[in-house]
Amino acid sequence: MKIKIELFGAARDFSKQDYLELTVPEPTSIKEVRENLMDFIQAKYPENKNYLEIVKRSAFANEHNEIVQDHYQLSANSKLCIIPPVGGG
Amino acid sequence: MKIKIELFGAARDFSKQDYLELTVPEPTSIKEVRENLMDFIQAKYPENKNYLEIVKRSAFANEHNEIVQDHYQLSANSKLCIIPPVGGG
Amino acid sequence: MFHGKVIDASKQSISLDEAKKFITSEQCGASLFFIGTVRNHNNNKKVTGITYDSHDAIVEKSFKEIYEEAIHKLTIDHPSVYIEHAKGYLGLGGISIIIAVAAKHRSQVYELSRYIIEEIKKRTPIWKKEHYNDHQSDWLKGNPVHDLSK
Amino acid sequence: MFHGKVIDASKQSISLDEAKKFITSEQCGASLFFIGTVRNHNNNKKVTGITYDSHDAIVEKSFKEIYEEAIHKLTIDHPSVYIEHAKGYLGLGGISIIIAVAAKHRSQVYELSRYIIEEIKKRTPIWKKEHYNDHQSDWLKGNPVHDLSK
Repeated sequence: MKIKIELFGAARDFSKQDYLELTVPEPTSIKEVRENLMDFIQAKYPENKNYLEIVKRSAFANEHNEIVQDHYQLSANSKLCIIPPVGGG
Repeated sequence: MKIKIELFGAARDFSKQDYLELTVPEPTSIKEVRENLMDFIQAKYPENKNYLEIVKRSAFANEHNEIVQDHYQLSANSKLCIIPPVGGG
Repeated sequence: MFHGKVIDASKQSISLDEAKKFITSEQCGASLFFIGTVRNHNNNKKVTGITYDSHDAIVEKSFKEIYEEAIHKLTIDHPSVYIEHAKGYLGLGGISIIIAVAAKHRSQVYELSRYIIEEIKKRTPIWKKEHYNDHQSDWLKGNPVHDLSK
Repeated sequence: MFHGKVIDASKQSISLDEAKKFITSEQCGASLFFIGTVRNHNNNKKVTGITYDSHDAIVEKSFKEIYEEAIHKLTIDHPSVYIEHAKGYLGLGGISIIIAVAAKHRSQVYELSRYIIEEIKKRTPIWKKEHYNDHQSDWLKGNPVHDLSK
């Protein structure tokens, strides 16, 4: 199934668009999304260790604007946001 | 000799003017001024313990806007300010 | 009283006066306004401006949560809180954040204001991209919201 | 940068904007504005206003001393401080004091601002006479500047 990940902060550099689409097995969890995303990054930007680090240190939010944990299950057409380490003010 | 004491804060209630004039022996010190002022207050407002308390807890400043201590010596025509306990903000 | 909002810097700017009007109350003896501004140096680089990115919905939700936590944890009489954070590009001196608080006593406004800014730094999804005088730019490192790599 | 002044409330009012203009600098990332206002209750009495008395010369001297002490004791990058205190009558909500500070980092402005207000309360010769809705009024108790009765 496909899921859409909206990009924020440093993760915006992952794409020229403001989201990524990943194809993941159904059902899938945040943990698997993260692994899938890291594979994607490694394939697309093999030289960029920093991007991988960002994915490792990011949280994810669901459509209800809740931060969701590794075990959180996704259904088809789920939308996520990637929340890299924050620092406003 | 005469000295003039400018009144501030709660000590303004000691007089309808904004200062008091006291006759004190020459030379004199802040310690003696305080005692003299307490005698004056006790004579003028025998019922008012609060006024005495204010004098006890007050500091004095000289013409150079310095807080002066008990042993500080005054000359004729010295001007002082009485500085009751403060609380701005 | 609470107000928390993300402000699009291309359309509006953060106003100290608006914040003051919102929090002013005759029950309160103390007000405190924290303002964050874009400064001209960071990590020995000459900064020319910052672009702020924001997940608006989560940002505004987090402002509300932080406010509620703060007044629950701290003892504040008549709290009033106004928080705004800019998104988009700001040049030098531009106001990125305002946290305005009013309460009965001065110790309360200092505690409340500090609590709010520290929590925002820790967990509100806002990101900074600094622009330098050599035309380079960098996303600043931040705090993981939930460190899931552990 | 330092500004410290007593303001005659019958002629002028304390302005947040003026303070902001004074302390603003592109070297500073943080500003903090403390404002004290006349509130409608104190010690279970309904307050209608406060008259502030001041020894202007010593007040302004003490503002300067407190500023110099603060930047000596604390570690503050690019400190900028603006202090004004009203004298005379202020009605409810009137601004009695502003302490505006700017510095490089946020922790610095919180420390600096708090240090200044606490020292002013302790030793700056300003006095408050509260007016109540029963037309009575009272000088508030304060802190002895030097407790010479010991």
